[in-house]
Amino acid sequence: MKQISAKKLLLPSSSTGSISILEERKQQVYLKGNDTFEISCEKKSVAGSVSQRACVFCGSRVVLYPIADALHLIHGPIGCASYTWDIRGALSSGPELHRMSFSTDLSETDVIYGGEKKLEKALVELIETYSPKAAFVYCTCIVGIIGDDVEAVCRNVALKSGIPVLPVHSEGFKGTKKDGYKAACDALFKLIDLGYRRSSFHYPDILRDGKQKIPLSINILGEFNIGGETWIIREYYKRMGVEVVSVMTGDGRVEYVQSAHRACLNVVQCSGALTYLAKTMEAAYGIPYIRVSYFGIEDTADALYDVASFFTEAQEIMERTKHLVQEEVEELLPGLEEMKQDLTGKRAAIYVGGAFKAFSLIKALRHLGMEVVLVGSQTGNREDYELLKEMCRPGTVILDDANPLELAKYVIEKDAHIFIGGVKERPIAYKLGIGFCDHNHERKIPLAGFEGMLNFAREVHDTVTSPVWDLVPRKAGRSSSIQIPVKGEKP
Amino acid sequence: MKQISAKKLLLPSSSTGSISILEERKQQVYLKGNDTFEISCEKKSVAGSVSQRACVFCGSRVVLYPIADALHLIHGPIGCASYTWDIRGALSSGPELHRMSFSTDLSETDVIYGGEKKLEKALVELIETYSPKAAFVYCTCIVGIIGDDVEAVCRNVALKSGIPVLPVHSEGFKGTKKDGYKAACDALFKLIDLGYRRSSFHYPDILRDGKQKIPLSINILGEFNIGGETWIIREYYKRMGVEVVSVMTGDGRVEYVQSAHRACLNVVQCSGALTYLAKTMEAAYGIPYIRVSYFGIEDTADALYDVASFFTEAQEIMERTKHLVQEEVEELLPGLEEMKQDLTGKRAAIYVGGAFKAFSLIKALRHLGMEVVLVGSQTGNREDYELLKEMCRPGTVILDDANPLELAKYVIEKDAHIFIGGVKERPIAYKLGIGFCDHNHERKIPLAGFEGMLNFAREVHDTVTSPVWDLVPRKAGRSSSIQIPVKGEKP
Amino acid sequence: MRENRPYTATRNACKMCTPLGAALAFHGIEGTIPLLHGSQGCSTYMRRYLISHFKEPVDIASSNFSEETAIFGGGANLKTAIQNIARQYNPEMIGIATTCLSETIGDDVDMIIESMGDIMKETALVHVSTPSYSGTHVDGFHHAVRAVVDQYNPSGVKNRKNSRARKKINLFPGMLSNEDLRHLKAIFKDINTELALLPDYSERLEGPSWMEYQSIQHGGTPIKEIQKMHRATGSIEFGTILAASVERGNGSAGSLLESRFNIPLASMGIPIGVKATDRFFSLLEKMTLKMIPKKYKEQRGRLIDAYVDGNKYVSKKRAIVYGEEDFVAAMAGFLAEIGIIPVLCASGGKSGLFIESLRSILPENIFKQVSIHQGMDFTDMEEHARTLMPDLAIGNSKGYTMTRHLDIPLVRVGFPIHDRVGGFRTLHIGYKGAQQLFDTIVNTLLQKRQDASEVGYSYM
Amino acid sequence: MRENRPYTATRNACKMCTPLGAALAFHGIEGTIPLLHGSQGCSTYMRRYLISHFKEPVDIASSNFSEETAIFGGGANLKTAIQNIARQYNPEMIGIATTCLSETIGDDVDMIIESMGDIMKETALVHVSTPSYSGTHVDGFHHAVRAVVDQYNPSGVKNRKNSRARKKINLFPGMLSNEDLRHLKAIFKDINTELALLPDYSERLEGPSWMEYQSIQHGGTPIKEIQKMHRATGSIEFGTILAASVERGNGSAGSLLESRFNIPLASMGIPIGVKATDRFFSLLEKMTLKMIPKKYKEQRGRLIDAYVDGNKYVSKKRAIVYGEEDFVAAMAGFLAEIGIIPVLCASGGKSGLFIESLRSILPENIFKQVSIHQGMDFTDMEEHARTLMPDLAIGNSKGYTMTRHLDIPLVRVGFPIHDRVGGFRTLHIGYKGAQQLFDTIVNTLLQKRQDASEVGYSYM
Repeated sequence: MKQISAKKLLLPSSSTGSISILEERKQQVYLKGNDTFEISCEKKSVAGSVSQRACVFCGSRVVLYPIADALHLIHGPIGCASYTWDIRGALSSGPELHRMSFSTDLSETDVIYGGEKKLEKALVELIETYSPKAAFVYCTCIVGIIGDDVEAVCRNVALKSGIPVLPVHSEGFKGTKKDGYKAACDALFKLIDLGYRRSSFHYPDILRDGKQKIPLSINILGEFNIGGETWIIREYYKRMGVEVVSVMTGDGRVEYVQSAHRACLNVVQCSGALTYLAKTMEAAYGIPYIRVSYFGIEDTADALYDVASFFTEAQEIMERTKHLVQEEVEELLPGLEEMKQDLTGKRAAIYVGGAFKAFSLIKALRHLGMEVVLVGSQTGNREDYELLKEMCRPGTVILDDANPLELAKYVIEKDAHIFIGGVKERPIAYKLGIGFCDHNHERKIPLAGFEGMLNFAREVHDTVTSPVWDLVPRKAGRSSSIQIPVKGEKP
Repeated sequence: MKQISAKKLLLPSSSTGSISILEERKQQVYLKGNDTFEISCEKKSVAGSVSQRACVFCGSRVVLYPIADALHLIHGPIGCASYTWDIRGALSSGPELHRMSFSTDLSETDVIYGGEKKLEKALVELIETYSPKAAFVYCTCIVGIIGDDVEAVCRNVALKSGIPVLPVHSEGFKGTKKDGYKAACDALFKLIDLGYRRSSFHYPDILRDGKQKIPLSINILGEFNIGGETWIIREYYKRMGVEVVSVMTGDGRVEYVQSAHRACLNVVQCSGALTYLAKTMEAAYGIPYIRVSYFGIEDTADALYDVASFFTEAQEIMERTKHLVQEEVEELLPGLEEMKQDLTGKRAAIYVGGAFKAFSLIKALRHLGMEVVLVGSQTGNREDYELLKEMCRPGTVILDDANPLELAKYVIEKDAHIFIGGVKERPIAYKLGIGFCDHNHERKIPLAGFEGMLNFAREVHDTVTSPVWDLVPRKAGRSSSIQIPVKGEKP
Repeated sequence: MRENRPYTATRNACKMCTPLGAALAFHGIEGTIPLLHGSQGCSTYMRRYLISHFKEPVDIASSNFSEETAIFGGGANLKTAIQNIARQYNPEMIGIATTCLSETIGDDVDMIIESMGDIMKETALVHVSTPSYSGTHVDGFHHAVRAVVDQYNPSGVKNRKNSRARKKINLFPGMLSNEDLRHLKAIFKDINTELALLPDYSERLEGPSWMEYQSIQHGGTPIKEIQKMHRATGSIEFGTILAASVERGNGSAGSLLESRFNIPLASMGIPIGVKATDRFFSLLEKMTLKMIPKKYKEQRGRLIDAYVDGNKYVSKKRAIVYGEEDFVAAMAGFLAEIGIIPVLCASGGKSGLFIESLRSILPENIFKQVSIHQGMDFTDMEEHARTLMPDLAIGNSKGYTMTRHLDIPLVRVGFPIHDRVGGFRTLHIGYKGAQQLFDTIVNTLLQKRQDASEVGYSYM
Repeated sequence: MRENRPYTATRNACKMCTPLGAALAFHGIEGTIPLLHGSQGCSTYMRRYLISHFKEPVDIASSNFSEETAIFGGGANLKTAIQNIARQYNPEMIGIATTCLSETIGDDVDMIIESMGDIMKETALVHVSTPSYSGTHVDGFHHAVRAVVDQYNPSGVKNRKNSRARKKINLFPGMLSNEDLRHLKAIFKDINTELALLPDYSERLEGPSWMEYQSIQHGGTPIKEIQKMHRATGSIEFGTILAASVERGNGSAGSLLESRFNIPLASMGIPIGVKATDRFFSLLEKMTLKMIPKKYKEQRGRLIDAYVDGNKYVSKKRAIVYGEEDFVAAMAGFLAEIGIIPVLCASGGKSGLFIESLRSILPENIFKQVSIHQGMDFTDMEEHARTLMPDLAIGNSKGYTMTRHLDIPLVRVGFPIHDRVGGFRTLHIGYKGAQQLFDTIVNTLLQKRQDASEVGYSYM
């Protein structure tokens, strides 16, 4: 058994003192208040590390996944499709084509002789069967090697089928998950621009000129309708009097994506993923964008106020917004207050995909009286880490692209009560007898908006106050010996 | 381990040769073709035997159970109510009050000071809550001893509540299950006679004179709607053009029971249970009765023809009946024929409550190509056994009120493939590795009528052809040693 | 006592009558036939009830009262019955339990038995008084166990305990499942300690198929083991209510051995869950001075890891728990340990000790959220449960109707299980039992969520 | 071959890719870290997939290909990766599995490894070729096992078998559950015979909670045991398809030991059900000359009695069975034994040996009622199942969507179980495994009937 003693892990004055951190990783760990040098993020993961990061394909897949009336065909051997089948809680109010896992399932012969024909045949058959409104073809590692001309196949099938067929250049090795976001944004932009150029799109109940702006309208970018979050947020904007043209890509539909160019403002939620698209749309159609978060009370309120402020031409929007926020917060507070009683002073560790999410989590946890003792992200940039540094109290550990060893080392050291991260972090937290909250895309419960905050608080509360932690060896102070006195025992 | 060797059990020329049969029981076993003396039935079970018979209470309970809008209150300690809660598959098309288990749950104090007050209070409360159309109060053993005046309490509550409240004199020790049937018939007759004397009953869609006969009408007696059998049979009569006034007691309602005196004919199905009521009604209202069985093709057809023949005034009934029987049988035969392939020559053992049911079973099994090697009943009379004797081939064992030892002895000896009996016989059959078919009232599948025959055949077929019998020690020829050769095993 | 039963009548009872428990206990003794002194129906009904749970032959004889018997006394019938059973089964023991009928007419069963002393040389006759109007099946069970221990360990017998002897433990488990009993035997085998487990119906009521008919099935506690109980190192008795009842002066098998022979008695709740099982093993360590085998430590380790992995699926969930008082108390303790609130703890039993037992088992913050009802029937329970927003129910099959009305899932445990197979094989106790209970409860909740979801993800 | 897939694309695959199987197998070896030579996503996805089943940390390292790596070859990355793993984990072995990417660009992994021989003194490097476009996770699993056995038992090594030595058996179980593996170890312990079980992830992927972080969890087949495999009395390999594949000239760990060291190899299907388990015990008796302990005979007796008790609930019921080919074949054999017709046997695997395997396992009258499909995905399966009137489905969690559409219950067995807890604890094999499967299947059918009934009796 390889064990790293918790005591040995006690941080020296510099967080890099422990032998267990790879030399190359030293600059990706920062201990607020102790270290003076800067965190080194946006590096590729080190070969041989067991990173929590995924690949380019993963990035593209998560962004485009919720478009429910599109066909998503993964071009490659079966693995990439198998491991991503129906794993995300992105809900649809209508079609559910996104929940199917389609793959060209390349075999040895295909690899030798090329997969273009198989791809074309697969596409044609699937489009015929499922009548999607568009098709995305995800290129996986091997496609980049065997050199299939996916662009050509897509063009071909688009001509035949009359629907947009868009290649997504998501070969796993061609960068990081962020590059996958970019590839997805490219595909999305192509789709939007097709709509823009065609101008034949009929937006329901509004002027028929396809290129004309829709007044008081926005797109929501980087919101994936996990557990119905899109619906919650849409409802807020509706109550404010703001028209949501398109959500990318929560409860997404090709038709609405294609009309995104008609919105007045892009509201970008997921820090890493969709900013690139917002910038592209700004350049192409002059649509400005703002970055927001819908997680936590403050951030949600800010997100709504920011949008309201944008529409200076309609003062009533701000009035409605104020009313909405007040109403929602009042409903929320008693419940939160009750849970805060149990949670005050409890310690949390955060490790999430994007740094922006980390900001919101820190604020939300503080709202519950909790202390953040560790925070890290897979894809934060320098700017993000600067902000994190500012937000955190001295003694907080800040990590970029951490591996399980590091995560475990610091959560033990910081004696966290709960770990907030993605599904891959769960077993680490649990093995160490620490509560866990999934703040990633596989959860099924909405955590966005005001009601999401209540769900989040409830989940944190449920797990932090569970009695099972009393039994874990780390807490019970014994490995597996049994020394509980016998109650009611006679002589 | 007490084991009685199967070989030792091989019958000598007289079936009473085996030591395992209690001296007192000798005359209740008969081996067709070997013995010359008569079977001695209708005896009380011997003290110390583990009889399959139940008590007076049980007899009353099964007869009255299906009256779904009546309150059934069991007056006694909790056991009698606990063990009879919702155990019978008697369906109701409406109210389901019969499925509740009500008990006065007598305690020590009640036994000492008498249970009358508790009974009255319980009755009043329950009638108030559930608004039953009548109430039956079942007297259990202890009531007979402590001397509660149940009649008086019932009279009292009936006056207060305005509904018939009928004591059922079913003290367990006061006879056999048959006496329980009689007690139930007494209660039923009281109910009918109340209706007759009140004459205020409004029969739907027919003349309002409560005493007038309803033309071309019958009562069905001794049909308990197990798995919906009443509905099957009712449908037949409807197609024949015969009006069913009351079924006693399948899918029973107090209102219909009370109008039973207006029927032209009583059709009695369960041999033991309801004949007494039919005779009583004949004496009181001059309603003739016939005995029928709805089990098996021949008996069902006969039952319908017998009723049709009764109504000589309406020749069209017979025509319709012939048509019905032909239609049903034609639909049935192909399915039966298919199963007969597998069942021909297979051996069956029968042990049921009433002998009449045994007759039907013998015929039905023969229809499937099967051989009956044992037949017995709990409550058959001399006449019944005479008939059984006639029906059976030489070598068939005929038993009255058998105990598990006897049943086991003979089914092993006769190497039966299937045992048909009640739930208490099941484990005996199963322990010996013999298939089993529940032909008692706890089953949930209708076995009556033509479609019931198909269900019966299917159930017999399913179990007789199950592969598990190959594995039982008695068949595999070894107790529990493992000697199956390894297939595909190398060197 | 939080008990406000509005009804005089019992509506769908959550209990059975006293002789049933005695008949079951007698089935756990080798070569024993239970005989009910009363009407034929009692034995037929109870056989049927037990058969539906165990799916095994259950022979219970009856003295078959007739009207004349009731008038002139049951002595003659009882004698005939005993003789007939002896002739037909040749049992080592006949366990005679009285019914309400024979109790009420006042048969002096002990005298009748005594009068048969001469003719019944090979068959012991043990009598237990079980009037069904007094107590429940649980009382019948414990009383029968005590009666047997009493008879085979009379005051006069010499207590040949010697220091050289191997450690030997008497264990009175109460009404556990066959698998529970097997698990207990396996534990003692693993710690290489002799065990007298009484009763033990695990083999008799779950045996293999037969080559030939067996009038009395294999298995059960051997009578010679019962006869040696007064020479044991110590006794263990499961059941907090039983223990409290003993403290109030009611006897139990263990307390009888303690008072008569000074055999130390340790009482504890049924070991359901980690903490209760820890207590059991700790007790075993003390009594036997043997270490807990690695196997059980590993089971414990995996179990706690499973608790952690599943903590969120159960935390703050609300359960109805019902059945025998001791079973409910132990189960409630387990639920509290995994984070489920046993919002309603109900039993048809009426020991008067239920609330105190639960108070001693549950942490204060849980205890105050629990509605506790003794002497409750299923109809009351259902009505009460409607106000409690339960997520699931945990108990025997008899709660099915209630849970169907409440539209919540039922986790079937305890006795009786009449609508599923293998209920008698359910393991409740020990780390492994807790593991299975935990997995079943979590998966039941997951299934409910998954099936109720419009989407129905195949990933959690 | 009954295979008429109308679709070029695979729609909801019933298989995983090759390296996943290798990574799982490597987890069953003590002190081993799997390393995927390819993109970072592969290892992350597979870890996630395995974690969702085992609810345990699953570390799989990656050589993290970049665009440059793909162009200039992965040698440098692989070396760095190996060195980093060695430094961070100090493993006894690194199990290197190639992905489609590194396979396609043609990295000569063996050469790269060889070139590291000098610097990797304490860590063994084992390479298995697992291009994901060839075969399924099952192939990856078997290939990894073979590669490990191959490397640790080279041709030159001396076969020091001597007659005095204790009997020792190599057992290659294939992809079984943790509980299955524990059961196998318990059986060998009970017959007091040494066992080399490869792989054995039962402890590593189901361990207790930790006091401190463990970079490599406890457990797994010790490498020194693997090194001694060529001195065993014999080998057993589970899997009829695996055996048939060996017969066709494909190697397996067992066949390698047989041809290289003349260790007798016995192949048989996974021992699911009475008959298959009988075969296994009979084989053990022959190989070890030891008697089967009473415990197992008792389990067998109870099991058959349970089959009898439940025969009517399962007879002629119609089941869809899917998953790995060998698993489906064994499960179909079990179903046929209890009277259920496996109307559809489907697998994403495509060995070409599936039909023959099923023909050898199933009785003719059952075989002719079975629709058998290799290379099938869940969408085809669902469409096909609609015509077959199934009563239930038996397989991993991935069939949930299908069974939801078909409105039939799913009995979750095999791998992966992503929507329930404790799937890795399911016991499939042996008499006890069959008992649990049988009870679960019967109760699933009973629940379906009871819940669907308008009446919902609480008695069967």
